[in-house]
Amino acid sequence: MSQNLYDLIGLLAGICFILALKGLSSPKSARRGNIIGAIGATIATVIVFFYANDGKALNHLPLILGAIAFGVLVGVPAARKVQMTQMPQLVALFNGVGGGAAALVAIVEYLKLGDSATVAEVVATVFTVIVGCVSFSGSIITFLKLQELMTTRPVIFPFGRQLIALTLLAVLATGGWVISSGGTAPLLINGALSLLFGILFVLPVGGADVPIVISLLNAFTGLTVAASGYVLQTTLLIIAGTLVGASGTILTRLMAEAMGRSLFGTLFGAFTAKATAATGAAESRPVKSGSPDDVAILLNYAQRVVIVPGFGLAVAQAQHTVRELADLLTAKGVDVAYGIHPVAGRMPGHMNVLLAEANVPYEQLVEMEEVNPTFPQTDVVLVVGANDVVNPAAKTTPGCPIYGMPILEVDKAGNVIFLKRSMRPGFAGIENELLYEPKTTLLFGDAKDSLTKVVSALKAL
Amino acid sequence: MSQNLYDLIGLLAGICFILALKGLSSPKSARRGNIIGAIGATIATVIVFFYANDGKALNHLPLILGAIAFGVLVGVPAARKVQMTQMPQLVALFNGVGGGAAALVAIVEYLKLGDSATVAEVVATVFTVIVGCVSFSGSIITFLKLQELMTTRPVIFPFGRQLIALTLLAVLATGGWVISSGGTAPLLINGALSLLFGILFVLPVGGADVPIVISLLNAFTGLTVAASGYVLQTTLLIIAGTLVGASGTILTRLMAEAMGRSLFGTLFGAFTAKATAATGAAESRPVKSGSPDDVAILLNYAQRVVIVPGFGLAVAQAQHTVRELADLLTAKGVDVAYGIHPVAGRMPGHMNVLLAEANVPYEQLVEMEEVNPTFPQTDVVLVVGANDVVNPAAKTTPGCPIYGMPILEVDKAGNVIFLKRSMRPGFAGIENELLYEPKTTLLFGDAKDSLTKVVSALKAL
Amino acid sequence: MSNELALLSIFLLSIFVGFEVVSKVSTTLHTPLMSGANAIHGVILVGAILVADHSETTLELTLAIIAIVLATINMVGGFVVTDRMLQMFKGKPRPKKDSAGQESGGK
Amino acid sequence: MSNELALLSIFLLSIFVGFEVVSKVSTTLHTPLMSGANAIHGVILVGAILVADHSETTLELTLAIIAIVLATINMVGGFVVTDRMLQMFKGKPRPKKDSAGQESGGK
Ligand SMILES: NC(=O)c1ccc[n+]([C@@H]2O[C@H](COP(=O)([O-])OP(=O)(O)OC[C@H]3O[C@@H](n4cnc5c(N)ncnc54)[C@H](OP(=O)(O)O)[C@@H]3O)[C@@H](O)[C@H]2O)c1
Ligand SMILES: NC(=O)c1ccc[n+]([C@@H]2O[C@H](COP(=O)([O-])OP(=O)(O)OC[C@H]3O[C@@H](n4cnc5c(N)ncnc54)[C@H](OP(=O)(O)O)[C@@H]3O)[C@@H](O)[C@H]2O)c1
Repeated sequence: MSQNLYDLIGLLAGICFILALKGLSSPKSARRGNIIGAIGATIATVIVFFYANDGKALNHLPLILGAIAFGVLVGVPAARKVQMTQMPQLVALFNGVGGGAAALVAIVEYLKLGDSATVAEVVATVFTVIVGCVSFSGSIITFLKLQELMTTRPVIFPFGRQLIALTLLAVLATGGWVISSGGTAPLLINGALSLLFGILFVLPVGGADVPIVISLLNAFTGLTVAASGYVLQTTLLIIAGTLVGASGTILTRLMAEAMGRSLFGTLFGAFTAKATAATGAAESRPVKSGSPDDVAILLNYAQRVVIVPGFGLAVAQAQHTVRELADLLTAKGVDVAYGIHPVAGRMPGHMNVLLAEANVPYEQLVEMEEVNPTFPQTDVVLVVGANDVVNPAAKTTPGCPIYGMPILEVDKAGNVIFLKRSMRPGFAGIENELLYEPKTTLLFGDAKDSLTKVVSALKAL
Repeated sequence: MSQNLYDLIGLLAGICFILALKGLSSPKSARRGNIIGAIGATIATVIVFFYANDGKALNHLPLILGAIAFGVLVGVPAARKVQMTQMPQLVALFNGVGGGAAALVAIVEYLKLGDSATVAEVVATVFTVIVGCVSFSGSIITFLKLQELMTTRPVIFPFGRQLIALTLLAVLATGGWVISSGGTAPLLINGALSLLFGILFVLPVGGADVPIVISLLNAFTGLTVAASGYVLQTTLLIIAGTLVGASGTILTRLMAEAMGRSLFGTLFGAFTAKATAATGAAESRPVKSGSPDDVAILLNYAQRVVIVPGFGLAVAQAQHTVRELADLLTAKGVDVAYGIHPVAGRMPGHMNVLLAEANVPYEQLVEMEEVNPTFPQTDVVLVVGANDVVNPAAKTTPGCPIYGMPILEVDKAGNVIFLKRSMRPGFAGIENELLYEPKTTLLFGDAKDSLTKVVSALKAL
Repeated sequence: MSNELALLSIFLLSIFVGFEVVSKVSTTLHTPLMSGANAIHGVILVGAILVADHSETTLELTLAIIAIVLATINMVGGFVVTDRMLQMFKGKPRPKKDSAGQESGGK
Repeated sequence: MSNELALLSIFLLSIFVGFEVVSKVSTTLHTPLMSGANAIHGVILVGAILVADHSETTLELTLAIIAIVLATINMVGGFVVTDRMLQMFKGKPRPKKDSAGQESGGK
């Protein structure tokens, strides 16, 4: 296949990617967008077989095909079987391996080019290795955090900032070393240091900020792909990588805004903010806990009820039960709405997805900005497995990990009912003062069980 | 200057243009955007002097500089002195000369290349000549229409559609002739036919649709510039031209939507729609005309007044007087708002610009969608020099030139006062039934005079 | 990458940029935007200067010089008239809510 | 136009396209968009195949093959997981007003 034809088809694939991103930014066309992206990627992959070795069969063809088959066998079932609640960490993992792949490609190309590499190519290689490695190790850490294989709290270590700065310096220095004098060993050292930096850089990020970091690393990986595209003189990789880099950057900013965080604060906040919150053995303070019957009575005599779902709803898979309850209340003449916080759950839009699964009518899902003004007129708020997104500490406690995040102001409603299993805090690991308020009733237990009981109690009234 | 450096600076200028368009799409940054665009254009123009003749002074340098100076001397005063009301036709004119320039550049380059031109270059040349000429002659006609040097109504001639189709066919045929056998004469014939086609194509467009056509021709001219960029191997022209072509296409669609027109209907509507409206010597029917005192009394005892400005406000330059009236009414405790139709006047945003000039507070300017639901609660609507934008025919008379355009539904208000000079129709040339309604009062005279009289009468009350 | 392909890529990408940048402009800005875009295609002046420099016959030169005049009028006049329109919009107080909406609308 | 410059132009234009396309996405779609973008950078697979083909030493080949595996997981897994997420959004009735807003928000 001629270089020209190859480039032309590559351009076509690039346009598929643009259309994919365009599609993905509108709910109606999102799925089609994703499919267009997949088509683009397939085209790009298939044609490289006809182009790479001047039209002859590729060297190491069986190995290459085997590796692809293996990748498919690992990737597809993982993507198919993962639970909704675990998708964010899977995305993190996929992003990490992409970064790793980019770094490896750069290293191999560097080995092959040897001394014939131009300065620009070496610079691009070093960039790819550094950023790819950071993305790889950083994503692994975010994966571990989200999978709760390690603590979701910010990991703060003594002289943390200094250590991170020092590592970064070392990364840059070894990078400069590769550029000035070349050689494989320096590049590998550079890569190793970058891996270390990725770990150190993500460790102090608080759990709630992890999605932002995934998005940032995602954008980074995009840039490494663009840089690889330059070294390999493949326009498609430049277009695709740059698209992801640019859109990822914007997306990261948008996500940070939705969570009320500054990007800088997200990344470096842990060391600067004093950890004033989340301390004190407040767990021994008294709380008011109620029975399913108490809750049913409260709900039955309410004029207006707002249901606030959170991560616990997903864990308990209680979306169908909550809908049953809502329908029952509506039938009884109660005005019911769902108050949806943009970052409730473990991924943006998590609650929408979950409730859509239970066929909750879309009109009942009210976004934060719209539902907040209605809380003073709301009699009962039913908080189903949410915690951080209703935690007033976000407004009252400067320095706590969620400070500044806009929340659902359920404390303005007449009564608040929490369905949760224990007094344990939510994702951000901080105490929720609202649980101790006199207007709050706690119904302990798995959300699905509790809801089922409430439904029966309501029917019996 | 090396080709590389030239291309690099050209790329920079291209980015200036992107930023210019980005800026222009947001009110806050619009002016800065325009300035960035001007900077980009200046950079592009200056560097070509260092690049064109391999760094030596350009051939015919004095002539070139003289021509530029002459262009500046013509263009700047025209742009400076033109009245607000005449800007649209000036933009049309500027667009036309741009199209003409692109066609001329293509012709000259074709003469120079002679037989050495590749097929692609000839195709691009023919495209530029055709579209540039259409844009030139079409813009001249729109200019004449807007300047009212000719009728603003659709000009319909017998066998119009057939004639237009035939001309288009001839244009394409001569274009094909140039491509297949070359030669200067065919190209010139092709250009002449294109000029004719431009005229025929714009003549049947009704006055109200003229801005849409200007926008379309503007996009066309952009594409010719991109094609010239290909022939001249100048990336900057490709980027700039394509940007204008693409954004102009979208803008045309948006404008058509704002006026409630389909693009196709705009262009070919005149021949298909039966001219059912705008007929009948209805002018002899009785109307209720009032004195300034009558109007003052009506206004004085109103709870809520909506002022609907239109093109007549601009003609009368009555923006300051209307503000005076509004302030007076507000001081008397009347609730006053301005109802702004998106296409009132002769350019989108015309009324905003005009009233902003008179320092009318921005909050008082209410857009169509927001003001329409309030008319049933409005006691008096004061229509100052508007006509088409309040004409119920847009809803009731299929086939009339403005049918389907969303209007300000002033007929739902308690009283409607029209300030106009005569019973003549507005821009679209169609009768306004509302003038004959019992709830309507007409105050004849120049809007500024009438308003001044109403203000004095009000003060005297 | 061949020259033709590079130009094609640039062309296609520019289409997307042009589409996306303008796709959410508010009605109020339609006219200035049209006028500003109109001024931008005045850079055909660059092309006119290039062909004027190359011109060999009087015919070529005459046409090229006319093109320069026309393109200059387009470009300079376009930017000036756009600026005049936009001057009117500048510095007027806008209500918070509305300006926020327009801000996000223009990004 | 030199090759480097063409690539630079493509790079810069792609930045604008990427910025603009995504700049107004609704919160609901943040996760699928991130995941979709993530899948797209899986095309590094193309690069991995190219270097695998060129590989001469065992070290090179090993690394390249690992890269292929990782890139494939990234790409294929990414598209599948995105599709799964988006399935949830599909076919749900939406109120007129809201869907119109999201429509224009995503253009
Ligand atoms: N949406 C995103 O993009 C995203 C991504 C990552 C992180 N985050 C962060 O995640 C948090 C989301 O807030 P959130 O309020 O939704 O969740 P949360 O703060 O993590 O609280 C979840 C609550 O659900 C309860 N719960 C867990 N399993 C349950 C079950 N089976 N039955 C009943 N209750 C159960 C937990 O209490 P018990 O253990 O006592 O039952 C916990 O209080 C925020 O901090 C956000 O920043 C969001
Ligand atoms: N905004 C745009 O982008 C744009 C561009 C081009 C065309 N258009 C079209 O222009 C029209 C705009 O509607 P419109 O209602 O604003 O204007 P219009 O329909 O043209 O009506 C203007 C009215 O003002 C009156 N008038 C003129 N000079 C006056 C003066 N000195 N004092 C008092 N009255 C005066 C005229 O009546 P007398 O002559 O009896 O006084 C006429 O009835 C629409 O058809 C629109 O589609 C709009």
